[in-house]
Amino acid sequence: MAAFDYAPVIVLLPFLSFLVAIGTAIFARGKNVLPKGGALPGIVAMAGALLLSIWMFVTVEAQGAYDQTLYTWASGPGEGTFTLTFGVLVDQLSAMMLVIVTLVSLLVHVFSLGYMNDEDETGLPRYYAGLGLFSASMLGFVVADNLLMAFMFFELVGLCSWLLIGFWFREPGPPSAAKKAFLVTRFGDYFFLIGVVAVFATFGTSQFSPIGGMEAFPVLAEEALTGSAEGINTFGFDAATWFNIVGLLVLGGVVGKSAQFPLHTWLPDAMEGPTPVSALIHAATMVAAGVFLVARMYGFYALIPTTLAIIAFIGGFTALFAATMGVVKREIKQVLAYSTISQYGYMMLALGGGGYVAATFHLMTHAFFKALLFLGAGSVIIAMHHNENMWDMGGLKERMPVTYYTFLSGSLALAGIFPFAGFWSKDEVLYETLVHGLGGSPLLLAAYAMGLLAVFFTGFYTFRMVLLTFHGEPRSETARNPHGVRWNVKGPLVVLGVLAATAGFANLVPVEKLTGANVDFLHDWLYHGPETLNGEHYSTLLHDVAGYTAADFSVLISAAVSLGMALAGVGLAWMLYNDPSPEEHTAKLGAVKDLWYHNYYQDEFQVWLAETGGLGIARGSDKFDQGVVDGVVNGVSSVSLFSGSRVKRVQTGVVSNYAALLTLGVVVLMVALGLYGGWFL
Amino acid sequence: MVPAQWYLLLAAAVFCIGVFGVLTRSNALMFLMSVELMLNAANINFVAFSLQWGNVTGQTFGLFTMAIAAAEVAIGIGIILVLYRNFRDTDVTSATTMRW
Amino acid sequence: MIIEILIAFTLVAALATFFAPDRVSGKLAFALSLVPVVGSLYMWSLFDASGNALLQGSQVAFETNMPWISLGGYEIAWHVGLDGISLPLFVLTTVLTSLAIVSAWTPIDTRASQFYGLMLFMEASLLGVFSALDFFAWFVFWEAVLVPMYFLIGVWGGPRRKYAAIKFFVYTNVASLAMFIGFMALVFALGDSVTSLGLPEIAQATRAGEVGSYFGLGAGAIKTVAFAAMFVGFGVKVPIAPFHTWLPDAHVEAPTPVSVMLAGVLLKMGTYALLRFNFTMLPDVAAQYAIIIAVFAVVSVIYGAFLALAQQDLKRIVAYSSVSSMGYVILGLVAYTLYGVGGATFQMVAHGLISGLMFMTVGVIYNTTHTRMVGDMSGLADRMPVTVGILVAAAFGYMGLPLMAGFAAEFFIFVGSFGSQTLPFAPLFTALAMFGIVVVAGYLLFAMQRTLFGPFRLETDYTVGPAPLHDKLPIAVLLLLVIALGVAPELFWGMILDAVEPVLETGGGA
Amino acid sequence: MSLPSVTATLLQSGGALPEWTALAPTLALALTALALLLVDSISPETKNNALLAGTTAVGSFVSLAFSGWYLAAGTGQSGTGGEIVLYGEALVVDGMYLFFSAIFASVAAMVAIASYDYLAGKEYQGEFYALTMLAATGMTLMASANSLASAFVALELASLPSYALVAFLKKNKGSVEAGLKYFLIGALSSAIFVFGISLVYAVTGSLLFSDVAEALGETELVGVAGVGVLMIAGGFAFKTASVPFHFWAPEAYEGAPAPISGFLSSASKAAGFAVAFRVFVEAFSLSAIPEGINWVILFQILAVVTMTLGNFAAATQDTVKRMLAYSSIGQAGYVLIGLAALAGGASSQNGDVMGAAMAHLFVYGFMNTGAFLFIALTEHWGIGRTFEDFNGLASKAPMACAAMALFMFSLAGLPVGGGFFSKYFLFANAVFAGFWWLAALGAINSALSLFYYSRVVKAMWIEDATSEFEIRSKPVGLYAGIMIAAVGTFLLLPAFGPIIETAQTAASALFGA
Repeated sequence: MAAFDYAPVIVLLPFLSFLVAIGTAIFARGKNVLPKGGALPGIVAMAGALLLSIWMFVTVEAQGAYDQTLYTWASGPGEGTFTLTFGVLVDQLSAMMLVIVTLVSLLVHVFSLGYMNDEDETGLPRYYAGLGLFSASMLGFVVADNLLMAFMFFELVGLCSWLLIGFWFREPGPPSAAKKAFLVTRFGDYFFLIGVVAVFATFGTSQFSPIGGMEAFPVLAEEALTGSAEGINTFGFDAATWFNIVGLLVLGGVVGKSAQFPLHTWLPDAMEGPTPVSALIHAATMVAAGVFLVARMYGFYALIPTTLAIIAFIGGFTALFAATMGVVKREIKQVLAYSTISQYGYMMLALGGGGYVAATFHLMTHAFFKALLFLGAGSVIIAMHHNENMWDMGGLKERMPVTYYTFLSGSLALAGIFPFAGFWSKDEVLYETLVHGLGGSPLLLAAYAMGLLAVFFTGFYTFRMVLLTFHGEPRSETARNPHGVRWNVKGPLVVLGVLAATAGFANLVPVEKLTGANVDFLHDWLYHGPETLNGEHYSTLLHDVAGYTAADFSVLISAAVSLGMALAGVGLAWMLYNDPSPEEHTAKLGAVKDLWYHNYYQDEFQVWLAETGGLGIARGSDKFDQGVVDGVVNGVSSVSLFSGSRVKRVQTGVVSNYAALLTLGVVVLMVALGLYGGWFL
Repeated sequence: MVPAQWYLLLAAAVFCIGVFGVLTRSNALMFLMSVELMLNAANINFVAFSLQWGNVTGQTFGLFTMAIAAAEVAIGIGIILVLYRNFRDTDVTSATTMRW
Repeated sequence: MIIEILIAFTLVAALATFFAPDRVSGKLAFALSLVPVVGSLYMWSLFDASGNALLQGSQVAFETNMPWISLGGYEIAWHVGLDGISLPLFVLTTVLTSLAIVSAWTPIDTRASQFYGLMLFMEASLLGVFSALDFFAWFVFWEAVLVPMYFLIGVWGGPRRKYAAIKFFVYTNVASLAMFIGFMALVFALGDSVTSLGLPEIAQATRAGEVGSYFGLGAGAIKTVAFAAMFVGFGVKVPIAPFHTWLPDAHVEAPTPVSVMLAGVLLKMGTYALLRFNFTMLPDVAAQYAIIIAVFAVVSVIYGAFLALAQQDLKRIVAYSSVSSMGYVILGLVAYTLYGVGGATFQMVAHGLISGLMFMTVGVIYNTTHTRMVGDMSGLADRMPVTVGILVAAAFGYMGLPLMAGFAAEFFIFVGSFGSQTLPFAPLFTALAMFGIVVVAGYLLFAMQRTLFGPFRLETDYTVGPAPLHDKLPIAVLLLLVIALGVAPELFWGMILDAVEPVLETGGGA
Repeated sequence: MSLPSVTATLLQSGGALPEWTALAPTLALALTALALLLVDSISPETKNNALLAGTTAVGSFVSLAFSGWYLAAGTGQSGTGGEIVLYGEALVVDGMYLFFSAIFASVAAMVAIASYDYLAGKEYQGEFYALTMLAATGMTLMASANSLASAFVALELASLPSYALVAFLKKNKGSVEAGLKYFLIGALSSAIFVFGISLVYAVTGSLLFSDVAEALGETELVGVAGVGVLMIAGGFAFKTASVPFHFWAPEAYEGAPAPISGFLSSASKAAGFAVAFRVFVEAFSLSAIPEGINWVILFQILAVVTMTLGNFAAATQDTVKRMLAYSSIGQAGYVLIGLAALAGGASSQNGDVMGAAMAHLFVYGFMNTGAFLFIALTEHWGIGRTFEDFNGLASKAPMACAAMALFMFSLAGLPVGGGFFSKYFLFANAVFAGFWWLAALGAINSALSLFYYSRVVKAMWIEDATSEFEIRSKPVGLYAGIMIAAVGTFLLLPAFGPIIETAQTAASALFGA
């Protein structure tokens, strides 16, 4: 297993670059010791990681998956205790994810040369340190072979997003956005952590797949449901209910990170960060972590239909919900942000709908075309001198062709137009959901309906964006003669543009249906994972345990329907916005427009919640603490001092009074003791 | 002979008179005399019950008491003198610089 | 013998520093304080897990036991020794004291030699508290800690230092008295089964069910009363809400190094004693009233966190968050599982380091800005990047960021308490307590955003520049320690579990 | 504790020394007093302070040495044939007598040394020292009294010089007023005391403790005996400054010369307890006395009221000296636990709790005297009396202030001095004796006492100087006295074991256990 011995290196390389960068940031501040402000180490590291990842990919293909415990974090002696370990799990899923992450990260590093270095940003070492640490954490999360390790790196990813969103900390906006992002995801992680703890308390292990004596909790759960369970503590619930609870708890983290309703509010704000960061974190990878986690432990979720239905419903709803908001945004990155939320909704929809492969597929394609779109937007933003308002743009098509065509390819993919990547994956997502819905899970149908409707909106806002940005007449001075961009911007765009156009061919399910040619490579790839971690196993679980059955329904029809919806959206956008100087047609929507523009007042609502719920209680308890709790303490002392000042008044200073009191005292004692002892009888 | 409890009552009476004096008289000398009265009330008991029990312990103690009473008066007079020097008065209630 | 040597050396060092000239006293104190550090680390390296010092009194590490006084029918001995529970705290004390002394170089400018002398005196007492295995030997040190603390707050503290000092002084003294009487009643109720006030003997006797009746109080009643008295007595020190109000005042008024010691070590005295006395000697009572205790724990966590959320003074924020963090310890203890109690012990060390780090860093900032009010400053990251960087790291450590000590401790506690057999509704209590991790993130992030980031602004007119090296060094070291402990909890975890396991043998689940 | 029996056989019991030598501690003091009187009568106007103070100190130390030697040798203790009875059973020498003699002697020594400076340049120094010694002699006799007669005489022998000593500063209104009040209350109390004795005699026909106990056993005159016992208790309550006989104490301690205040509040109080312990354990022993006369309840009431009143009043004083005065009332309340926590029958707890009370008195002798000597020092320097006047004093006189802080914290029961052990042993023994509520009340008071004791420390060490002190000299004698007290207080922390063991052995012997 020579190859796999290098698996940890994939994680360590970016970490190394982080150390280098942070080291220079601390010890050589100001002095420009690192060429390109630390970009080169990062690029080198990511390149190496990419190569290694590809090697892993190949090796997995050749030799199958690899799972190895590397480090015992905390050992537990004897029975009833857990051994908490770090391990590397490189199987089909994680190998694919490794390639995606390293590739996108590498391209983002390169792009940053243009976006950050060429713009003479300060604090570049800090920036690249952040990128490096982020890549390391994300990769660590991808290769994690147990839930606890996954959670740890999940949290580190959150930290990095906080660091990078708040990169421009001298302005008021970014720090606040960073705080919001961390807090909202933290709220999700709260449930996630309970879930992790519950998994340990329930199964005594959090391994994804059985390894060296340690059992895997999805397997144990399966046994529990199929009756042959021992030593599993379900806290008095029956197994299925308890597993649903646990699954939903873990889902909390997913909803947070993958920006699903209602914890989606952080993502649009996160656009305050540098655009490459938005591309890397908030499009391609970190937000993918949530979805990836569900895919990772799909063997568990496949056992609990209720949770699956909820996942699907959240996904479908989020897809539509976010898409509608994307329709009316003015800033290009805002549109992309909401499209991101919406697209991850699709992935959740797929997972909930039993489309494990479909979800992974969309995860991959989306990673490419969304990264592409963000980087393209970044290029536009450079050109526009960091003005993001689409209404100041227009006519950039001629002035920056490379950006335009790559961006177009990405947009087509996003809109799901044949034959671009997004078409294939999104179509499969909807198809899987549909067939399982028809197969006897009506709730899925509702989710499907929402997902389908969202396709239309997607098409519309995508091309509204394209048209406003690149077509028509320039609507501002900067748009007339924009700032040029160099190879380090164009290069990544081209690479991703090609991928966005072609990545879909990894899994041509409809084609296979038509021609019978075996061209669903991804499908096969994922079906040959480790025994308990492959798509086949999942589908059997879905069928046997969760009771999902796929109705027989032609993939072509569904494909045609969704394509139709997409085209309709695109067409509408074309009609409305394809003229030299378009006006704001969205204004015609009136109140609806306001509602969408203000994101259904979700932020206001959540802020209100935090203000009154959080700070309100805080202030209240502070008053209570100062007044009552501490008041009692101080009260005791003042009372005793007061009584002291009264007691001492007995000492009048007149000796005759003393004599009197003395005699009185004796008499009282005499009477008391006399009565007590019966002297006077 | 006279039963013992009569002596007890007498002694108690004398003692109470002494106490009364202590509580009512503010002149230092009167205070002292009242205390003497109380001491002698004790002496009555001693002497009487010395007879009662047929041992001399009580009478001896009576002598002790007188001696000590004398010494006490000696000290007392001294103190009352300096009291008079400092407060120009032998009224025990006049000295109240220290209280509470 | 090494324990006595270390304590005696520290006392002598304290005396020497006390009479040293002010100029050199700081450096001198630091140099001298390195000896106990080395000594304790040496002990740590020698230490081979030897079970629980109270329950397997036979082979306690570094033990000495010589008769001293007799109280009534009870022998009082000079009996010290360490086990997996006390050794980590022992090390924590020495390390934190040294670093606190360095952190005092900048802020302490008057009566310096007295200050450092008292610091070392306090260290000696604390070492005694964590190593004593005889009740009175332990109690001497327990009370002795109050004296230096009173002066350290009272002389070098802030504007309301006198009020804070006397409040701390009397409040904790009352607690000790309550605890003392309760414990004595318990000892007497043990009757002839104990002939000494050695904690091991008493612990083993109580666990063997030797507690008899005491002047009309039945065994059950006397155990309950003693437990309650000791719980309150130690709860004040911890502090458990609602006995916590002395803490914010003390913290806010105390100078930085003293806050470090207070939060870092003194609070651990309370939890350590709770573990040694209440939960080791009277596990059945603890189990009987588990729900009530758990309520105390959860209230401390949540209430403390929300109080911190309402504060404007950085030190006050950290002070209240200490209340919150110590609530986790109580939760872990009452869960009475291996991971619960072990995690609680681990949290003592982890929180000791992290809260010390927080206070020190806030202190470094205060040294330059001369204000701790959140509203008075913003954008400090621009002026003192390294310090701010460490503060950020510390804050995330406080929020329980993985691979830092705090996460390990809290995770152990949560895993332990979630599956507790002793505590009814354990999952519910755990989940409630865990909400603390959200609130803690809330107030720390708010505070950081407002003070460290945004455009630079400062109400007080001081020129803010990078902090001197001897300010940064201790916090950097602490940060490294926190990370090291988070990456490799095994440094202490193994010995802690080994010492905790015997405690759980009666009652409680795994 | 007890040395090899070789030494024991050397002494009285073995016949090596005549029996009367057992009283050596008392005799030493008495002879010193006579010597001083002699000096005084030879040269009445002498200002040779060194000679007088020196003689007094030497005499005290000799007495102390005797006590220590005898204690070590086991004179009058079970080890060497039990108590030694002298002069027709009027006096008895046993562990208790020796223990208390040690207290009186050491306090007297410190007071004498301190007075060297305090009296410098004052009139009638000879009388001062002579009276001190006489009072000390009386106190030792109180500790050895074995009959109500000798008890009364000894008590008066201790009291009468005290009256004079309190009023010693003839031109100082405060001193005179203090003397007057002390004297008047004293006279009244002793009258009550004597009347009580007469009643007991009336009932029992004897004054010897043993006979009294015997006779009380089969008496019908419970009422009379009861009143008598109560009145006798009153006499002791006066000596120990317990409520309601405490009224003299605040003024006497505040007005008297500070060394005398220390002397009275430590030694005189201890003497009162010494005789009270003996009388109530031997003459009115719980095993013999009729049911009706339950003096344990009496002392429980006294203890609670005394400690509470003393501490609460002390908490709100403005002048340090008066605070100390009230606090010493509170301390008396703690010691009363030694009598209040007794139970019928020969339970070993009795001896332990009383022994703890005695040990507390021993430690108290050092820390309280030291505190008053510090006051003497400030008076010598002419520093004001209030807490504020002490502000920032530590910056001027660190050593003395450190010693004072030691006294204060030790009095408050913090482990910087023997006061920690003595107080907590007292509480612990009370708990063991079943009187946990007494201990609890004591604890509450103790916490309050920490508040007002630390006020002094706060003033000296924490507050900044409000006024400028002009400290002319560092008086050797006062410093020496304070330092002796400080060292003693501190050493009693590690070396508390011998003290408590001796005390508890002596007390247990009293209970015939």
